[in-house]
Amino acid sequence: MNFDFSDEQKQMRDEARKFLTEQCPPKAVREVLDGKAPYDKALWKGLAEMGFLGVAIPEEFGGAGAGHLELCVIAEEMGRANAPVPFSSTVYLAAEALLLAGSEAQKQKWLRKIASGEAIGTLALFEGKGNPSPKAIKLQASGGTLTGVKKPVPDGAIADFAVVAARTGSTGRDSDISLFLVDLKTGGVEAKSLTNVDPTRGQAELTFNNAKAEPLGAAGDGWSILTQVLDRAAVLLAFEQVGGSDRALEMGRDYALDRIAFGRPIGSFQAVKHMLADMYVSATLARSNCYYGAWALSTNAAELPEAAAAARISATQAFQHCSKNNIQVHGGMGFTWEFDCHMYYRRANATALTLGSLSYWEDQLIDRMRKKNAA
Amino acid sequence: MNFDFSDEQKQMRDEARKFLTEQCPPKAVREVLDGKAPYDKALWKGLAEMGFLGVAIPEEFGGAGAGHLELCVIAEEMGRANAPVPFSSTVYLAAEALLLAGSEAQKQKWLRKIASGEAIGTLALFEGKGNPSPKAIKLQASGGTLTGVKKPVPDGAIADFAVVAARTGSTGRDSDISLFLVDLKTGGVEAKSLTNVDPTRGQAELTFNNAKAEPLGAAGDGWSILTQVLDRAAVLLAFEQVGGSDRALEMGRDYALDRIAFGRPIGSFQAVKHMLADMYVSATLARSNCYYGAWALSTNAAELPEAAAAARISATQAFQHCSKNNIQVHGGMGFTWEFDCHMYYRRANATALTLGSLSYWEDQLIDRMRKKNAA
Amino acid sequence: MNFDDTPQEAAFRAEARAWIQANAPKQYEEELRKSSLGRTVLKGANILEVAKAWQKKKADAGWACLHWPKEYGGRGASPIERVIWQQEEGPFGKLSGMFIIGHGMCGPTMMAFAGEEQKRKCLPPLASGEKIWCQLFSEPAGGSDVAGLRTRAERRGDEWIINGQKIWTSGAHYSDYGILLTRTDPTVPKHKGLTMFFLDMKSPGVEVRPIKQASGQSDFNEVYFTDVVIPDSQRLGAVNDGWNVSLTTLMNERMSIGAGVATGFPELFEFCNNLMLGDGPAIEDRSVRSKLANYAVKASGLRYTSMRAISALSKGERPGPENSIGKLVAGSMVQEVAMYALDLQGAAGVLSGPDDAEVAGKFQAMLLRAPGTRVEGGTDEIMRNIIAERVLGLPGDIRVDKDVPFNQIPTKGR
Amino acid sequence: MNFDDTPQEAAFRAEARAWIQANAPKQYEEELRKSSLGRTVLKGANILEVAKAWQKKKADAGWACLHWPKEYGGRGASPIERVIWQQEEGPFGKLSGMFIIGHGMCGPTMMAFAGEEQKRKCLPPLASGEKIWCQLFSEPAGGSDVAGLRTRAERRGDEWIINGQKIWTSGAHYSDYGILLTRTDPTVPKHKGLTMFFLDMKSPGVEVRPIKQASGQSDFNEVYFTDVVIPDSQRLGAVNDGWNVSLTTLMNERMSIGAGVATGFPELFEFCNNLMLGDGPAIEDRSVRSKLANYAVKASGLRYTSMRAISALSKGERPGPENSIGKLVAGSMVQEVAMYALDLQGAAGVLSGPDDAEVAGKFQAMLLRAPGTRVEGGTDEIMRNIIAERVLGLPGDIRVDKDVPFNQIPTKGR
Repeated sequence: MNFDFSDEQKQMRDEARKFLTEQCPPKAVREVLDGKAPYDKALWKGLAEMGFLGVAIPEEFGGAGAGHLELCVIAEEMGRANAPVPFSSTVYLAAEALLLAGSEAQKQKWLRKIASGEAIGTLALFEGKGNPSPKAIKLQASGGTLTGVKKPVPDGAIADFAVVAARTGSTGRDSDISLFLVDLKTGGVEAKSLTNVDPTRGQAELTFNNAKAEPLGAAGDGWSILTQVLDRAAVLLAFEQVGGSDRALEMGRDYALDRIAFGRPIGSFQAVKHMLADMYVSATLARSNCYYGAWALSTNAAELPEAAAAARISATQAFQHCSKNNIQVHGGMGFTWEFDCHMYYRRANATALTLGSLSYWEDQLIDRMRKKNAA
Repeated sequence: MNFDFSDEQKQMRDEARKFLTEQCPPKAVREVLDGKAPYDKALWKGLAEMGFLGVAIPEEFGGAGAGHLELCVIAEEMGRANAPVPFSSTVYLAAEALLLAGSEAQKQKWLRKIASGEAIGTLALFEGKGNPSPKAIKLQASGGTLTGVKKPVPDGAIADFAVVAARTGSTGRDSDISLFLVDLKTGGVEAKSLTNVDPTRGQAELTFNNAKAEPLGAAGDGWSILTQVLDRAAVLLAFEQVGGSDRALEMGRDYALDRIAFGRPIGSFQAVKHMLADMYVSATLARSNCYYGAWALSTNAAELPEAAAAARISATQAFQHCSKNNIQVHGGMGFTWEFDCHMYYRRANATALTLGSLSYWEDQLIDRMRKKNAA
Repeated sequence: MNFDDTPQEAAFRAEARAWIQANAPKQYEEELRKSSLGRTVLKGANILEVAKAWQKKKADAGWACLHWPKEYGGRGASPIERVIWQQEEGPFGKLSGMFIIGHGMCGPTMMAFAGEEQKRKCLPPLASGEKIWCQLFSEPAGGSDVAGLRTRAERRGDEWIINGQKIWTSGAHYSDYGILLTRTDPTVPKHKGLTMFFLDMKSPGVEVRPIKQASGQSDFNEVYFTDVVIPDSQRLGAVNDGWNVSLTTLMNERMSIGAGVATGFPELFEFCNNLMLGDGPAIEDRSVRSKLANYAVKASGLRYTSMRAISALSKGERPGPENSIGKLVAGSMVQEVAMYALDLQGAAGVLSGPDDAEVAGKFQAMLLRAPGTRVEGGTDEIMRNIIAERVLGLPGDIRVDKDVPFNQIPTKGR
Repeated sequence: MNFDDTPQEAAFRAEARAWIQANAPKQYEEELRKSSLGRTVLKGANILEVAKAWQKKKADAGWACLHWPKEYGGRGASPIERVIWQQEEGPFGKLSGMFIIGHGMCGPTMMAFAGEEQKRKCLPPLASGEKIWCQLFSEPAGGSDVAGLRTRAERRGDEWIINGQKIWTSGAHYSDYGILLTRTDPTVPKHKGLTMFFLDMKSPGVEVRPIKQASGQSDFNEVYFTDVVIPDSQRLGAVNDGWNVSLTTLMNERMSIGAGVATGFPELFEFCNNLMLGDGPAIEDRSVRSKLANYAVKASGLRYTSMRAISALSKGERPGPENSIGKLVAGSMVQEVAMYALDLQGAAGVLSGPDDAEVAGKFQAMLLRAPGTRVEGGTDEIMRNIIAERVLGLPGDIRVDKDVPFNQIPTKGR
C-alpha cells in the first residue's frame, strides 16, 4: 500500500510546475481572458514539446506512454496555473474516448496529432441545458452523416475534431446512442463561439449539417463509452480543480500575511485564519479523494465509477469554496479585474459545470454506492 | 402597519418572564429531567392561576379571551424557561383543535378545564415514524370506538384527554380521516411512557382498544382540521423555539464574557465572537418570520399556511443552531450534565420533530408558495 | 402586530399610487422590472438622464427624500410612509440607485454638520437629483480599517490642500459633490487625526478613474487628489474630529431602510418554477425544494426584520447595528443562489450571453457580481464584529494600533 | 499510488488474519460490530475484563502495540502493518478503547523522558493491558488554554507534594498510573513554570469522581489531589520544562493513526438504504441523496487523508498538524448526521429507547454524545488555529498573557 505519488511522478510535477510558472504566468492567462487570443498557442506548443499532451498516450501512438498517474500530476499543475489551453477537452475527453474505443487507424491518426500538438479535440455531448443523459441526445446520425446542434461544446470553436454523441436508434434504451468522430475542418459543421463565465476556456455551439462522420466504437455502445470517458475525465478534471484550490488558498494565505489592517497582518485575525483553515480542509479532503480516484483510474479498478464521482464532487466543492473565499480574504482588491483572484473564481465555477453539474454527480455517487452495496 | 407587539403585549411578556424566572428556574426543570416528576405540577397550577393556560381561550369558555398574539408572547417565555409542562400539547394542539372544530358542549367542558389547569390535553396523530400524512393513519374508528396505536403522543402519559386522528374511510382521499375526542380516564386506552431525547417533555404510546370516542368536527373533516391545527401550533411552537434560541444565545454570550483563556475573555476571540454573531443572526431571522406568523395566526390570514411553515423552519433551525453552539462556546463545561446547556439542546432537537420534521416543513413551504404563485 | 395599512396609511398609499400612475416613465417599466441586483440598463436611453428626470419630477411634486424636512427639499414623511412609497414606486425605485449615497449618507451628514446657509444651498438640489453626491472614505491602504486612511489635508490659511487617493467611490464620475474624510494629523493615534470636508468634484486636481471589477463592469472609481483646494468653510465638524463625523454618516447608512436587500431568492424561485429538469419540473424535485425552502426563510426573515426596524423607527427608536444582518445574510446568499441556479442548468450553466443563457444570463451576472456584495459597505467579518460588539456587547478585537501615532503603524506584514 | 497490498503486506495480513481468526473472542463479535461511536457495551460481560484478556492474549503472541520496540512489549512493526492489523482486527479493535491514551500518549512520553529502568518496568505491562494509564492535563480553569493549569507541585526534599484538581480524565477510575502536568512556579509566565510527572493512581490523596456528561453517561472523571506524594524519580523531563514534555505527548496523540475518526456516515448510509419514507425508499429521494453524497465525500476524504498520513509515516516523515482535520471535520459532521437521521424518522425521531427508536436509538445516542466530540482533544476553534498557524504559517493569536507572571493573569472576565 502506498497512498502517494512516486518520486518520479513528483519530479514530473515539479518539472511541470516550473514550466508553467515560466510559460503560463497570470499575464499569459489574461491575454486569453481579454479576448486577444482564443487560447495560448505558444503554451500549447510548449506543452507538446514537453511531452505533456501525450503523457498518457502509448508510445505506439506517438505519446510518452507514461500513464494516467503522470497525467493526474500534469492536470493538477494545469489547474494551478489556470492554463488557457484546450487541455481538458483534448486530453481528458477526446484522447480518452479514442483510447477506449478508437480503431487502430483512428488512434494512429488522432492520438499522434494530439501528442504532437497538431490537433485539438473535444467531446460534443450536450444539447442545451441539462446533465448527461441518453434521452437528451437528439442529434441524428444517418448514412455516415450527422445533423443537429451541440451546445455547449468546450473549445468547440478551436477544435480540429470532435467526438460526437448521436442518436442512432429510438428504442428508449442506452443503446440508441453511438459515438462518431468528426473532422471539423472538412465542412458541414459550423462553429459559433459563445460567451461564458470563464473566457479563458472557450465554449461553442456546433451545428452539424449532414456533416461527414465515422463511427467511434461499435454502434449502440455510445452511452457505455461516454460513461467511462466522463468518469475518467472526472478524475482528471478533479486534479485540475485541486490544483486551482491550492493556488487560491496560497494566494489568500500570502495576502493575509502581507496585508495590514488595524496595525496587524489580517492573517492574525481569527476570522481570516479560520477561513483559510477551512479552505485548507476542503482542499485536503478533495486531494485525498482525488488520490483514490487516480489509483482507480490508473488501474481501471472496479471502484472507478464511485471514486470518480467522489473526486469530482469533493474537488468541485473545494475549488468553488477556495476561489470564492480567496476573494473574500483579499477584500475589495480581490474584486478588481487587476487582481488574479477572479480568474480562479471564474474557472472554478465553469469547471463545476463541465461534465455535468454538482447535483448530477451527487446523484451519480449515491447510485453507484448503492449498486456496490447491493452487489 | 406595525410589525411589533403592542405595549400591553410586551407587558404581558415581562409578567410571564418574571413569573417563570421565579417559578421555573433551571432547578425546577431538572426535577423533571431527572425523572423525579412527570411534569412540574406546581408550575402548571401557577400558569393556570396567572391565566396563561387560557390566554387565547374566549371568556365564555373560561379563558382570558386575550387572543393569539398574547399566546405567542407567552409561548416565547415558555420556550425561554424550557418549562417542563404539557403546555404545547394542551394549549397549541388540543385547545386549538377544540377552538376550530369543537361543539359548544365540548368547548364548554374541555376548554374550561384547560384554562383552569384541571385537564391536560394532547393530539394523538402519529403512528410510528414518518411525517403527517393521511395515509399514515391506520387507527380505526367504528361504532363510536377507536382501535389502534398512536406513537409518539406528546405528554400522552399525563394527558386527561386526547384529540385523536382516526381512519373512517378507505377511499384513499383526505376525507378518510376524522377527528375524535377521547377521555383518557374512562378506560380502553393504555398509556406507556417512552424514553426520549428530551425527558423534560414526555412522549408516550397510547393503545386504543375499543376506546369510547366522540367525534370532533364533522366526519371526513379530520385532515382539513388537522392541517389547520398543525399550522397554528407551528407558529406557537416557533415562538417557543425563538425563546429557547434567545436564551441559549444569552447563556453563550454571558459565558464568553466571564470565561478567561489565554489571559483574555474568550468572547474577545473572533472565532467565539463570530459564532455568537451567527447565532444572533439565525435567532433574529427566526423571530422576524415568527412575527409574520403571529400576525397571520391572529388574523387567520390567507397567508397563514405559508407563514406558519416559514416560521417553523426558521425557528427550528435557529434553536438547533443556537443550542448546539451554546455548548460549543462553553467548551467542556457545556458538555457536563451540571451545566444547563444540554437542556436547551435536548429541547431544541425534540421540538424540531414534534409536528413533523424540518424536511417535511421545507417541502410544505414550497408546496404552499407554489400554490400561491399559481393562484 | 399588523401587516395591513391603517386608514391614514391607505390614504397615503392611494395618493402615491395615483401620482405614480400618472407621472412615472412607464416606457421603461418592463425593462426596470426585469433588471436585477444593481444591473439596471435601459436600451436606447441614458439611464442617468431618465433617473434625473424622474427624481426632479418627484421633487417638484413633493415626493423626493420623503423623510427629509420640507425646507431641505423633503416631505417630512414618516418611516412607514417611506416604505409605502417604496412599495408603490416598485420598479421605478431602481432609478434611484445613483442617488442613494447622496440621500442616505451625504445629506444627513450635511444636515448634522454644515452651516444653515450651506444646507439651504446644497440640500434641495441634492434631494431633487439635480446634483449628485458621492462619499470619499475608502482608500487602498484602508480597507476594513477605514480610519487607516492616508489622504492628507494640510491647512494653508483659510484653505486646505488635499493630496492622496480614494478608492471604491460609487458614482464619482457623475457626481457633482462629495464628502471627504482626510488625515490632518499623522502624529496622533489614527482615529484622532481625521477631518471631514465636502467638496466640488469639479475642483482642479480631482481626477476620477473607473475601476474595472472582477465582474468586468465598472461601478466604482478611484479618485486622485493633487493639490486640491477646499475652503475651510466646507469643513464638516471640528478639525481632527472627522472620525466622529464619519460615524454619523455610517449610522445614517444603516438608517437608509429600504425594500430590503437583494437576496436573489425571488429570481431563483421564479426560475425553478419554470424550469424542467430531466425527470420533470424542477420545483417538484425534493432536493430543489429543500434548498429553496432554506433560501425562502432567509429571504422572508430579512424582509420582516427590515419591517421590524421600520416599526422601531416609527416609534422614535434609533435603528441599531442589528440591521447589519441584512447585508451579512444576503451577501453570501446571493452568491450561493447564483451558483445553484447555474448548477440547475447543467453544463449550459456556464454560458453567459443573453441569447444562450437561461433567463438572459441573469444568474451568471449575479455569480460574477456576488463576491463584491460580501465586501462592499463592510465585509462579512466586519459585520459579524459589529453584531458581536455592539449588539451582544462582546469585547472589541485587541487593538495593537490604538495608542500608536499613525505614522508609526507598520504598513507591510512581511 | 497503490491501494493494494504488496506481497509482503499480503503475507503479514494473512498471518494476522489467521491469528485473529483463531484467538479473538468471537462470542462478542456481533455486539462489537453493532456498537458505534464510543458506546461499546457487552451484555452480560465486564468489558474491562474482556478487553484486558484480549490485550494480554495479543501481547503474549506479539500483537500488542505493534509499533513499539520489542523490548518494551511491542513488535517493531511498520505503520502500514499497523493499518493492516487494524483492518483485520475489525470490530475487536473496539476493545482497545481503554488503552488508547496509555498506548498513544503516556507510553511515548515515558519512552522519551523516563529512565531506562522505569521504561523496562512500566512499558511492558502497559503494552499488555495489565496496567492502564491515564493522562492528567486538563483543568477546570484551563480548557483550551492547557498551560493555564493550576495544580501545584511543591518540592519537599526528594519528593513533590501535589495539590489541585484535574478534569476530563478518561478512564481515571480504572487506571493504574497517570502522567500528570503540574505548576511548579507560578511567578513566571505560564508556559515556563510547569513540570511533568508520572504517578501511581492508587497513591494516598488521589480521589476520582466521575463526571456526568450532558449525554447522561460518564466517560470522564474529575481527579482531586490532596497532599499526594510523588518521588522525584517519577519526574519526566526537567523541572519547569513540563510544557515541552507535554508537547511530545500531544504530538504523539496526532501520531496515533487509526482506522480513521468516526463520522457517522456508514451508519447513515446503511440507515437510508433500508428506510422507507412516505413516498418510497429514502435512498431514492433526491434530497436524501444530495445530503448523503455530501457526507460521503467528507467521509471518504478523511479516510484517504488518514491513509496518506500513513504513507508519509512509512517514509519516515513525521505526521504534521494537518491531521487535525480529521477531528475538525468529523466532530461537526457526526452532529449533523445525527440530526439528519432523526429528521428522517419524523416525529418518532425523538424516541430514544432501544425498543421504540429506529436502529435501537443509535442516532439519538449519537446526537447527545456529539457536542462532546467537537470539544474533546481540542475544540474546533483550536483545531482551526493549529491548521492556520502550523500548516499555513499564519500568525498566532495576540497573546496578552505571554510575558505576564502566571499569578498575575486575570481569572474572571467581568
